[in-house]
Amino acid sequence: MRAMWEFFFGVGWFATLLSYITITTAILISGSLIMMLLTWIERRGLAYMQDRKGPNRVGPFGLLQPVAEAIKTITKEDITPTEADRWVHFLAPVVILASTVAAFAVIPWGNLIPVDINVGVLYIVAISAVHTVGILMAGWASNNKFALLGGMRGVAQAISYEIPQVISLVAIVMLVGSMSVVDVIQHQMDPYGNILSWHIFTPVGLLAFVVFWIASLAEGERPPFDNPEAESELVAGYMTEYGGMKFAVLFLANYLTNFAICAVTAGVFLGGGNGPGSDIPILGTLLSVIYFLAKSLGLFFVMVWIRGVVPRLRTDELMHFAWKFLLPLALVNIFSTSLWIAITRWGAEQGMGVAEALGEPGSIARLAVAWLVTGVINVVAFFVVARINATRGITTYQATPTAV
Amino acid sequence: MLKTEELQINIGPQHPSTHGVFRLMATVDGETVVHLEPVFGYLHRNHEQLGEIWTYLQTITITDRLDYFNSMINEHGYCMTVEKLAGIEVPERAEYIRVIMSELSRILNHAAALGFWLQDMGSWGTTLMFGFRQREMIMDIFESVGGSRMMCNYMRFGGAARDITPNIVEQIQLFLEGFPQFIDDFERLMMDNEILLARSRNVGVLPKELAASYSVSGPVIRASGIPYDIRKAEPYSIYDRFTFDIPVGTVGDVYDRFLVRMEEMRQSHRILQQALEQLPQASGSYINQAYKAASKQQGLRPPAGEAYCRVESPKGELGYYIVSNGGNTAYRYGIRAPSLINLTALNDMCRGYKVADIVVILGSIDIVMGEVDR
Amino acid sequence: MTATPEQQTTTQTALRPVGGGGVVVVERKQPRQSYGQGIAKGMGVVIRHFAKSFTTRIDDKSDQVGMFTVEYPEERMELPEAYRNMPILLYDDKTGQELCTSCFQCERICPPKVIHITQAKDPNTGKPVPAAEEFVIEYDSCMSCGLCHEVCPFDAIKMDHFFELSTHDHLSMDRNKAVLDRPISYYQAIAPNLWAAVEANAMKKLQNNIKRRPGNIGVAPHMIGKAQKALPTAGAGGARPAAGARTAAPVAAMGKNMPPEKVERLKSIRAANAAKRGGAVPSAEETLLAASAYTSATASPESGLHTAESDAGLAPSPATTPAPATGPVAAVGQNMAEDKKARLEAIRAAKRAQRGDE
Amino acid sequence: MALVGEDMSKAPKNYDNMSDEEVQLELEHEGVLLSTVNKLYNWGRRSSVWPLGFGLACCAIEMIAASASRYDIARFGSELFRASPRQADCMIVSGTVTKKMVPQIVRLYNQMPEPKWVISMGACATSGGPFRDGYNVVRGIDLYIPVDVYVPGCPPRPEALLHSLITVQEQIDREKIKKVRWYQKGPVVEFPVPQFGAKGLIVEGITGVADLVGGVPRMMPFVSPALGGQGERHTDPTVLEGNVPKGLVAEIREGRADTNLLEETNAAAQ
Repeated sequence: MRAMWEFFFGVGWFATLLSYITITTAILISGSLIMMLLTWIERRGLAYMQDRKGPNRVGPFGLLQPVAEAIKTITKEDITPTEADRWVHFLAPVVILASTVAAFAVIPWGNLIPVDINVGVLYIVAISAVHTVGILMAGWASNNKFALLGGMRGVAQAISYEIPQVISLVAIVMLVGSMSVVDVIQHQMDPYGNILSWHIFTPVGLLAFVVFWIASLAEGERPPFDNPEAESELVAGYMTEYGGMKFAVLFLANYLTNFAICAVTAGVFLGGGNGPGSDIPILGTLLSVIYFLAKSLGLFFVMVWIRGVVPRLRTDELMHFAWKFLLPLALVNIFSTSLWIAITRWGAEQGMGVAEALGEPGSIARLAVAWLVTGVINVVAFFVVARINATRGITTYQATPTAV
Repeated sequence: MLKTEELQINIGPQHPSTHGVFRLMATVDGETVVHLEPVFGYLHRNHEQLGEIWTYLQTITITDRLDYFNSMINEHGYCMTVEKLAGIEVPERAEYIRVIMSELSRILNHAAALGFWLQDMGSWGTTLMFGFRQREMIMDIFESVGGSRMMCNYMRFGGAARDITPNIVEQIQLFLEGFPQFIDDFERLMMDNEILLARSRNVGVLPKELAASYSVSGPVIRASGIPYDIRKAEPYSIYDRFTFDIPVGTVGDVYDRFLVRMEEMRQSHRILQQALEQLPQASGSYINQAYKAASKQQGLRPPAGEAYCRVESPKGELGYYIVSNGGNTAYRYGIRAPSLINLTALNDMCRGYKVADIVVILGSIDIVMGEVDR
Repeated sequence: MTATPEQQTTTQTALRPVGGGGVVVVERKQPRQSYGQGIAKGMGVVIRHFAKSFTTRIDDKSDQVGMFTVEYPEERMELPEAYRNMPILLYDDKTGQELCTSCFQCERICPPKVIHITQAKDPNTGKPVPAAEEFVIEYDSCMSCGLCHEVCPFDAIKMDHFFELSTHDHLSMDRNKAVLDRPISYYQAIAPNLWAAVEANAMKKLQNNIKRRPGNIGVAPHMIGKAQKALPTAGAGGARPAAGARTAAPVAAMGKNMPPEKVERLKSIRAANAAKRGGAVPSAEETLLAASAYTSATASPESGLHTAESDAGLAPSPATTPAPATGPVAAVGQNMAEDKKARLEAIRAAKRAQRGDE
Repeated sequence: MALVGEDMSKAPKNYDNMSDEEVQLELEHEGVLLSTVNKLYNWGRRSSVWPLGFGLACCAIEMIAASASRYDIARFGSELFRASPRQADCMIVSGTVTKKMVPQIVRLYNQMPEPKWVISMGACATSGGPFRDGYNVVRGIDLYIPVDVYVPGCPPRPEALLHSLITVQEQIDREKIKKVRWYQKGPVVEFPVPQFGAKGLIVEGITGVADLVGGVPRMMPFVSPALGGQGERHTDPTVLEGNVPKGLVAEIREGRADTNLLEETNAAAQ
């Protein structure tokens, strides 16, 4: 008896397991709550952009709308099309949701982070790529042409946009010198609470942010890159044959992905939970969570805002945009990142002892030079790439009309 | 390009962007359209048959349902045809009322059509909502004039069913005041949008010659560069009294159709301002009194003969052909529906483009199935 | 009004030259100028709409920004007088005499042929009487074209403004005379000007017709026995269908299967409802009198005329809830506890406060 | 039927004949907290009725207008017009149903998961409306699928559509989780998809051509689920007496239809 007691409670592994279970539960619960909040923001925000009210009858200000929807979708009949591949059809939403939830393991909630692994940034990108498999499964198993087209589009899009996404993150990793998410956030920490230390406020970080954000929109299937589920073309894309609870799971996964994107962006470029007072011992943790949520939800509002404006890109244009616009910019950004590092950090070791000797004014001067050089490079690169793309980047094909 | 196995996709009859019940059988190679076969008839509701069974007056009510976006213009064309057949004169004020209503319809139609088109392109509702906001305002005017939002049943042989009151004129003026702001907003919202440019420039090109040989009309042919507008080509009603321009495009693609529609709304606004300025005051009658009773009852019996009249509907040339044998119903009643004729060019517009372009091109033609299938 | 140049210079109204205007070539945006500023511009427009939606509410028709939504069940738009939804029949308030003489004009002109009239016959002589024995309109096929009301020489058939006609029962959409009949005062309330224009003529014709109607023929079914014998005069309609009409409604036996405290609660709910809508609290007696079995067939005279912001005293009826289909339902919740009532009160207060905020 | 045609304006509800349950319902509307699973279930469904994005004709435009800024169906949580029937709860049949379109509509209805509702919007969908004399127009979609709520009007105002949505919500309120079709034992009712043949529509279970092109339908409409219908048609011939019957009314009155049709219909339905 005593031995068993020791085995379970006297040893560390059980406590660790317990804590992991607790944390996972907390993440899952907060994840669904966040998803509900996101749908509410999306629907009310979009409505106000269109001069209307949006859902406002269920609960105060319509806040319980998603709850009602959850109840309804869960109690709906579950249909598997007769001709569908039963198991794949069933597993696809599971795969998509699992991969999305897994990404939450390294997402920092302010100063709180579930797991700090030393390849956190890489992990996020890698695990979110898994959901591409789920999309393809959904598209294939539905045995529906629209679903198949949607699935194919989803895969093509996700694979293409992952490349600029990763390369833009490489710039940040170079700056920080670590792949750990915690390190990335720490790197943006300023002792004086100065927000100017965020990555987004450097020329290098700004360009990386732009590329990463656009690529993430495509990863999260947000407009203008919502081709896999393009309603006006493909009915509901890969979700066409999903109804009831399975659809709810897909819907949930979609919004969780969006939140993960916003959270990562907030962490990598906007300083995560950093803000005035976020380093105070206990209160600071609370504050940092609030800052983090504010930043993420703000980013999500930008997503909604974009959705309210733009039409959808065509699939081939989408590819062109990834390969001919985002990728060159991301590559240029790596170049200017290396310049930035060279100008600001090289010391005696690299033969820049002179600069080091100048002390404080010298480092400020070096920072200014780095700002100027990388800023010019990035801005010029942006305009040049944009112009090249505008004049002959995106193809214009001619129809082949036949005489009547 | 790599050749792959061709796939048949069936778009419609229930599909979010087929503008009604309409089926497109698309043969695609990857996402490139190889062939497109439109199938219609899902909304064939015997319009022409009913027009031969019902009396002339009763038929006005179903012309509303022909192209349900612009019932006023449909009525205008039908009434003109019967008036031509029966030799009815229309008083001055009635003509102005008709033109005002027609041009309001045109604005309504274009605002909603552009909204739908951008919705097809993937813009999530915003443009549609802004377009429908204009529609609602015009609906308010129609409702207080004709009594119904969509199916106004307002025009009568020899004029209109009811006079427009100063109150309504005020309402129209108020609308005209605010309308330019909508155009500005819409332009700023969408005109320079890079995605819209990429999606619409050089997509769905219909060359001049092809457009003419398909005998398409309306904004579609004008976008192809042919300034063909019945209001100018064969001025009916009192359109020769107004100063307005016909916008034409240069390339004939989807983008040109968008620009032409935008410009047409401006021109309609111009016509409306002139019409309100010139509107004869209460001295003028809103209906030809001699025919008021006749058009109220079923008693209208035009002499035997035939008549064809056409009007410029927002979709294109809308023609009515009526043969009378002296009875109180038409002996033969036929319609030249612009949507149907414009739709015939769809295959040539779409071939070689992507699946995503089909819906954009279809949206740019601006069809209404009530008119296509009748 | 043909415009010659000379006239143009002389007349006040500025006439444009005949067939002015030409052809304009639309300006195509050139591709190379774009660096994302187009989307940015669009985002500016949208955020302006977003911000304005919080601050302004549309009141001027020429506005293009600002909240545009009319929250339907609570707020209603003002319907124009000319609005037509479904045809109704008119009868005189005092005598209950219907204006319809069954001249078959409407039946003949109705395009989808939804009107079916049977002419009344004198039971003694067998001769037709200028009144309708039965008058059926198939609401489910009616296209609301308004030709019937345009053609009616006696102004007996008019177009209603009441549009909340949703029903579960297809067969109930055949409306007979009993359901179609409305007092003149009702129509006067929804379309005062239109009625004023035809009133004198219609009432004169009605007087002539009444003389030829023996007994109760031509009297609205529920007015039989209650009608005053006096012939109507022009303007007999009077004001709104006020107390007189209300007492005419049948008093159903109330509270058959309801415990008394529940009845009390209902009364309080209804009172609170009325208070919420800003109307005067009707006495319990009155509300019970006004109850009826079949609501979707009835119209509320004020329903379409005022928005919620307008005069509180004339606030519309809720009409969000037509009577549920009555059927045998199990009795549950026989005795609702007092705490529930208290909770209800608290929630209602909170709701009111929130509504006030919004 | 209605007792009087006049002023019932102040009292849209008959509180007197209400059962206790309905009173309870009324109290819930006023905000008494939900107490049972059933209530929660109904609350969830009534608050998020997703319509099928499905337009047929003129009424579809008013349906879109109902979802546009002024009427804003989103306030009821119904702005998610799903293009795929698998995700939709409520089918709004908005416009004229032609004989060529009926098979597709029935198929779409069958593809929708339970629980599902149908709103027949406008005169055409309810009974053929102004076009009911046309050879190609179906006299009411309720001949093929059961309809929960009918909205008369041509087209109904967007407010009227919103009112029908509210009516559907009230119907949901009255439903019981135990009595919902989907949770009952036995197979879910699939409605036979009619075949559009050369002469007209052929419906399983009805001998001969059920809906001849240019003819009168030889069947009765389905009983609305709201009135207790479980997928059966009106069979009682008494509904044809006194009141004016549906579909056959004009014909019988004008002597165009033979009255044998009624017996035939009844025989076929049994």
